[in-house]
Amino acid sequence: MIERQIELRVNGQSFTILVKPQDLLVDVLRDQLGFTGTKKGCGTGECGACTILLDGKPVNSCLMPALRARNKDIITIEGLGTPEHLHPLQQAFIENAAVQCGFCAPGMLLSAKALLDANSHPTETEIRQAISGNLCRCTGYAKIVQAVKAAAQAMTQGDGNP
Amino acid sequence: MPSFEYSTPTTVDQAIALLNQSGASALAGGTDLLIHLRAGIVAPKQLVDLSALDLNYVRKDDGIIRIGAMTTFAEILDSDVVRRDLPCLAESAAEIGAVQTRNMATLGGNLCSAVPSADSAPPLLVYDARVKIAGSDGERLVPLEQFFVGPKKNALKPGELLIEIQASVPLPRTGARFLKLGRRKAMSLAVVNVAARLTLGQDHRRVENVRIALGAVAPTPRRAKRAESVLQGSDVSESLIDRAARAAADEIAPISDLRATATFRRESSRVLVKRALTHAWQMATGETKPND
Amino acid sequence: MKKRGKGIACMVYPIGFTSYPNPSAAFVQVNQDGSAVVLTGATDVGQGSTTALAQIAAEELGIAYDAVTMVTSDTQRTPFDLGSVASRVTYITGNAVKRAAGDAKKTLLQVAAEMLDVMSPDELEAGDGKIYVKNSPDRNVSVAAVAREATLVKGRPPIGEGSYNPTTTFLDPETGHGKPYEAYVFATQIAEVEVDTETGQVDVLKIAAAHDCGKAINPLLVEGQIEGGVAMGLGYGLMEEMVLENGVVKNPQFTDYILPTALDMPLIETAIVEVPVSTGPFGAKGVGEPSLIPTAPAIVNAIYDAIGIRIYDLPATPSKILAALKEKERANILKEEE
Amino acid sequence: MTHVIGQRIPRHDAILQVTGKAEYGIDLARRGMLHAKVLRSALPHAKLLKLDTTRARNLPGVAAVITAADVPNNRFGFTHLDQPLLAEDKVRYRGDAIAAIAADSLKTAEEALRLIDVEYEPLPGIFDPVQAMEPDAPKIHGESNIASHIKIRYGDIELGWSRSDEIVEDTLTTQMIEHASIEPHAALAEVDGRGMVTVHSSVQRPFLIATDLSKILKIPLNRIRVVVTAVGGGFGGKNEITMEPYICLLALKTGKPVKLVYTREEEFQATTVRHPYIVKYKSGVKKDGTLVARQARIVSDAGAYVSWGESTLSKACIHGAGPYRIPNVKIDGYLVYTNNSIGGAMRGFGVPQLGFAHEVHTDHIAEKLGIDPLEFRLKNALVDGSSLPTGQVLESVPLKETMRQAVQLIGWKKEVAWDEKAR
Repeated sequence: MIERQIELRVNGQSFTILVKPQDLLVDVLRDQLGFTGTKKGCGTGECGACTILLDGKPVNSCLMPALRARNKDIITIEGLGTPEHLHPLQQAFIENAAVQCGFCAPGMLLSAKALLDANSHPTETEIRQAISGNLCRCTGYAKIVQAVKAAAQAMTQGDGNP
Repeated sequence: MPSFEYSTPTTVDQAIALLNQSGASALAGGTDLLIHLRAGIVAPKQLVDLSALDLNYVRKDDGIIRIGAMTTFAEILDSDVVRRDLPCLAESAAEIGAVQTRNMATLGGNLCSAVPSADSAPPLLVYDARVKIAGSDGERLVPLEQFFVGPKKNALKPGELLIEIQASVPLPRTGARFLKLGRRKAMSLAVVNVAARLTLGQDHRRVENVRIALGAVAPTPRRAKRAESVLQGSDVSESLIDRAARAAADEIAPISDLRATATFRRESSRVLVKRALTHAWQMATGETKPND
Repeated sequence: MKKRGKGIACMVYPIGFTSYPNPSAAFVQVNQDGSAVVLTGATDVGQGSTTALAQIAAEELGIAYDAVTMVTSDTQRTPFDLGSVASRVTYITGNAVKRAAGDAKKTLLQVAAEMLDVMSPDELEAGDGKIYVKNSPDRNVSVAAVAREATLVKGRPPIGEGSYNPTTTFLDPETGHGKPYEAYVFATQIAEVEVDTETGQVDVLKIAAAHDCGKAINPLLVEGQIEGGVAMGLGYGLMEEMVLENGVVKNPQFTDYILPTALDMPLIETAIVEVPVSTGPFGAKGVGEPSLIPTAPAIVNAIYDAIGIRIYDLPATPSKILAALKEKERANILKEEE
Repeated sequence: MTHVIGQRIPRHDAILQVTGKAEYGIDLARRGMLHAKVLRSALPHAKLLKLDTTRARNLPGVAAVITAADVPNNRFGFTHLDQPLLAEDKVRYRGDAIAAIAADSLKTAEEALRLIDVEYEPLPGIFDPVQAMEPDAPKIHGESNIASHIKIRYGDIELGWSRSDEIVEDTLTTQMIEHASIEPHAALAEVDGRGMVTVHSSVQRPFLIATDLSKILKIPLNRIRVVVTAVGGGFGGKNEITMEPYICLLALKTGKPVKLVYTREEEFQATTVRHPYIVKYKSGVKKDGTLVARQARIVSDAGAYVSWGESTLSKACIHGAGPYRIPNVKIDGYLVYTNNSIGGAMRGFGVPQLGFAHEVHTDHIAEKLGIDPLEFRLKNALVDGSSLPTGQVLESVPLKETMRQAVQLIGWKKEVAWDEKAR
C-alpha cells in the first residue's frame, strides 16, 4: 500500500509525514511524532486514554485513520501546557491529587479542557458527563471531578492562563 | 491492522463509483468499522471516507426534517430542530457512548451498522423515518422499517450509499420518549432501548396515531405493531397503556447473552414501553415538555 | 417504583505478606546542603507511596519534603524491597526508610553535639532543617552545616541504612494457629442505594467509608486510595465479571467487561480513623487494598434493605435482581392463596 | 516545628503525569528495537503433538522464535513450581504460551504468529472447580486437582453448634475479575556488550521479577537489572513475571532490544485474574445476638496453575470469620485446578471474596434474629484484645470507631448506643 505524504497540525505546529492508509492517528502521534503523552489502553475506543482534541473536540485517536486528521487542528496533552507553563487544569489535577497512576490523565485532561472551553461554569453532573468516556481505575473519579471544578473556578477568576 | 487503500471522494457520485469497486467499504464515523478492522472481522481492500461529502446537516423544509447521513450525534444533540421536533432522537443521541463517541459516530453509520441495539433506530422508527439511498441507478427512498433486514444487515445493495434520513415534523398533540437500559450510565450498549410516540386527536384522548419501537430485543430494531394496535383509535388510559406494554413484551424475541437474560429483556421492555408511553401521553396533552 | 435502602459492611485486613518474611530496606544520604537522597526498592504504582516515603524521611531527618529526592525501583541501584503488594509499603518500607533516616541522623546528631557543645546527642532534636537543643531551640545549627561538617571535616558522610521485616510466624498446618501478620486495619462502609423495582436497576447514591489506617502520613493520598477502592468495589458488586465458556474469555474487551465510569460513581464521603500504632512509622499502617473490601457487601446489603432481595452471587446485576423480585412476587401470591 | 507527616502533599511526579512526560512501559523505545508477540494455546486442555516454527522463522523480518526448548529453566511458581514459561508437552488453558517471536515490526511479528504450526490432541477440559474435585474428574496436573487444602480450627465447633439457639447457612459465590489497569503490561529488554540484561517493565515487584528471571535464564542476579517504568496501574496484576522472560530470551538471542506490549484481549485471556470463590457459611448464634460458632467451606478456582492461589486462599481463610469475636471457628479452603484463567494476586487477596460472603451472611443472621444489622455487628465486633481464629491477639482495633464515623457521615436507620469504652 502506498504511503502518502500528509501534513498534520499538532499543537500548533505543522508536520509533513508519510502515512499508510491503515495507520491510526494514535500510532502516528506516538511513534512517528513522539507525542507519547497520548496513551493507548484498549484500541477499541472504550477507555479514552488516547483522547485528543480534533478541531477542539475530544475524539478517540485509536479509532481514527491518520489520513482523516489532515487539515484539522490536533491538540495532544503536550499542547495543553508544559511543566514550566501549566494549564490551570493541570495545576488543579496536581493539587487535588486527581492523578494516581496517571495513565488516564492525558485523555482525561483533554476531555475536561473541551468541557471548560464550551462551558466555563459546569455543574458536577456536566463534569461527570464530560469525562464519562475516560476510564480511570485508580481514583474513583472523586478527585478528578474536584480538580475540574477547581480549574473552572481558577479560570473564571482570571488566575489562569488558558 | 490489515492493509487497504483509502480514498476521500468529494461528491456522492464519486463515492458511489468507488463503492462499486470490489472490496470497498464506506467509512463514516469509524467507531464500529475501525474496531472490526482491528479484530479482522472485516478486511476491505479500500476504505471510502465519506467525511468530505458534505453530508453533515440538519435541515427543515416543507415539514420534512432532513438529516445528512454523516451528521454526528454531537451535532444532532446540538440541533435546535431535532431537539424541538424530534426530541426522542435527541434523547437517544445523548445516550450514545460518551462525548468522544458522539463526536465521531454518525447517524448514518449507526443505522447502517444495523445492530439490534442501535440507539438511534427506535426513535427514528417511531417518527416513521425514511432513508434516502443513492446508487449508480439514482436515488430511492426506503422506509426505515424496511432498512433493517437482519442482525447487522441493512437493505443497501452493493455500491449503494445511505445519504440522508428524513422524518416529517410531528403533528400537534404529539408526545414521544426514548428510554434505554444499559449496564452503566455511559459508554453502554443498550440492553433494551425503547421509543414511543403518541399523537392524540383534538379531544386530547383518542389515539390518532401511535408508534412503539424497541431495540436489542430482536434480531433487528423493530416496531411493536400489536402493541400499537392496542392503542390505535382508542381513548388513551393507564390500563390501555398497560395492555399495550404487555403486548409489546409478548411480541419481541429477546435472547440471553453477556449483557442480560431474555427474561430480563422481556420484562424490562414491558416496563420501558409503559413508561415511554406514559411520558408521551403526558407530553401530548401538554403536561410535560420535551426533555423533561 | 424506586425504593431506597442502606447497607453496612465491616472488615478486618492485615498489612503485609502472610507469614513469609517480607522485608524492605532503604539507604539514606544527607547531602552537604542539607538535602537528602533516599534509595528504596519500593515501587509507586499510583498509590503515592514514593511521596509518603519521602515524607517519612523528611520528618525523621527534620528537613523539608522538597529537600528529599527518592530513587526507587531499580534492582541494581536500590536495596531490596519485597514490592508494592499486600498494602505493605507505607508500613514496612516506611519503617525501613525511617530507620535508614534515623541511622543517618545519628551521625548528624553526634557531629552536631560537638558543634552545639552539648554532652550527648540525646539532648538534640532535628526539625525545620535544623538541629537544636531540646527545650532551647535557639541553640541550633542547620542540617546543612552539620552535614558539611560531618562529611568534609569529620570525614563521616551522614549515610544510613535500615531494613524492616514484620514479626510473623507460619501457621500450624492442622489448626491454622500462629501470627501471620504484625498489624491489622479495620473499616466500615455504608452504602445508600435506590432500586427500581420494575427494572432491577441499582443507583448507588452515596457511600460513606471510614477506614482505620493507623496514622495518615498523607491524608490526601489516603482519601485517594479509599475513593479508588470504593470504585473498584462498586464494579465488583454491580457490574464487573469475566465470562468464560470452555476456558475462552467471552468478554475480553472493555465493551463487555464493564468498569464504572464517572457517572456511575456516587458521592464518596471518607473518614480517616487515626489510631497510631507503636510498630508503624509515625504510627502508620496502610489502606491500599482494604478500601475496596466492604463496598460490594455494603451495596448488596443496601439492596436488601431497599427491596427485601438478598443477592448471593456477584455481581448483583439487574437481571438477577429482577428475577428475584419476580420470584418473591410469585411466592407472595402463593402464600396469599394458601 | 513543622511536621511533614500528616500534610496533604500531592504526588511527587504528578507534574510529569499531567504533562504527558511520565514514561510508562508502553512508551519505551530504542533505536533498532524488535517487537515481540506471544503465541497462545488454541485449546483449553490438550497434548501438544507437534510444534513447528520453520515457516515463521523463515518469514523476512523475523529475528528469532523461541519455544520451550530455548528456556534454560522452564518452570516457575511461588508455592507450587507448576507453571511452564512456554508449553512443553501439554497446554492447560487458553492463555498458555507456546512460542514467542521477535520481528522488525509488530505487523511482521503478528504475521509470523500465524505461521507457527501446532498440532494438538484435545483433552477433556474441566471448568467447574466443584466438578474438578470429584475423584473421576480429568486431571490437569498429577493425581488430584486439589492443589491445596487450608485449615483453621479455633475453639470447638461442635460445642459451638450445641450452644447456638439459631443456625444460619448461606452459600455465596463471587465472579472472576480482571485487574483492568488502564495501561496494559509492557516491557522492553536489552543486553549490553558485557552481557548485562536490563529489563524496563511496568511492574509492582522488581526484585521478584529479577530473581525469577535469574532462575529462568540461569543468569546470576548481578547480571540482571530490572528497572520499573512509570506504572499505569497494578492492583496485583503486575505482581509477577509475565512477559519479561520472553523478551529477555529474545534479546539475548538477537542482541537487539525487544519490546512487548500486551493487547487488551491478551490482558483478559492470558494474565492472572481474581479467583472466583464459592463460600458456604454456617453460623451459630444465641437469641441475644451473640455469635458462638462459624464454619466456612471455601472452594477457589485456581485456574490452570497455582500462581498466588494458595497464599490468596490462606489470607481468605485467616479472615474467614470476619471482623467478629467468635469463640468456635472451623474453616476449610480448597484450591482447585481447572482449565480456566489463572487466579493470581489482586487487591485484597481473597478477602474481598470473603468480605462479600461474610457480610451478606452476617446481615442474614441479624435479620433472622430481628436485630438491626449495625447493632448486631457492634455486639460482636472485634475490640482491643480480641483474638482472630489464628489465636493471634489483636492490639489496636478501632473497628467500632469506624462504624461510628461511617454512621456520622451518612446516618443510619435507627439510633444505636455507642459504647464509650470499646474503641
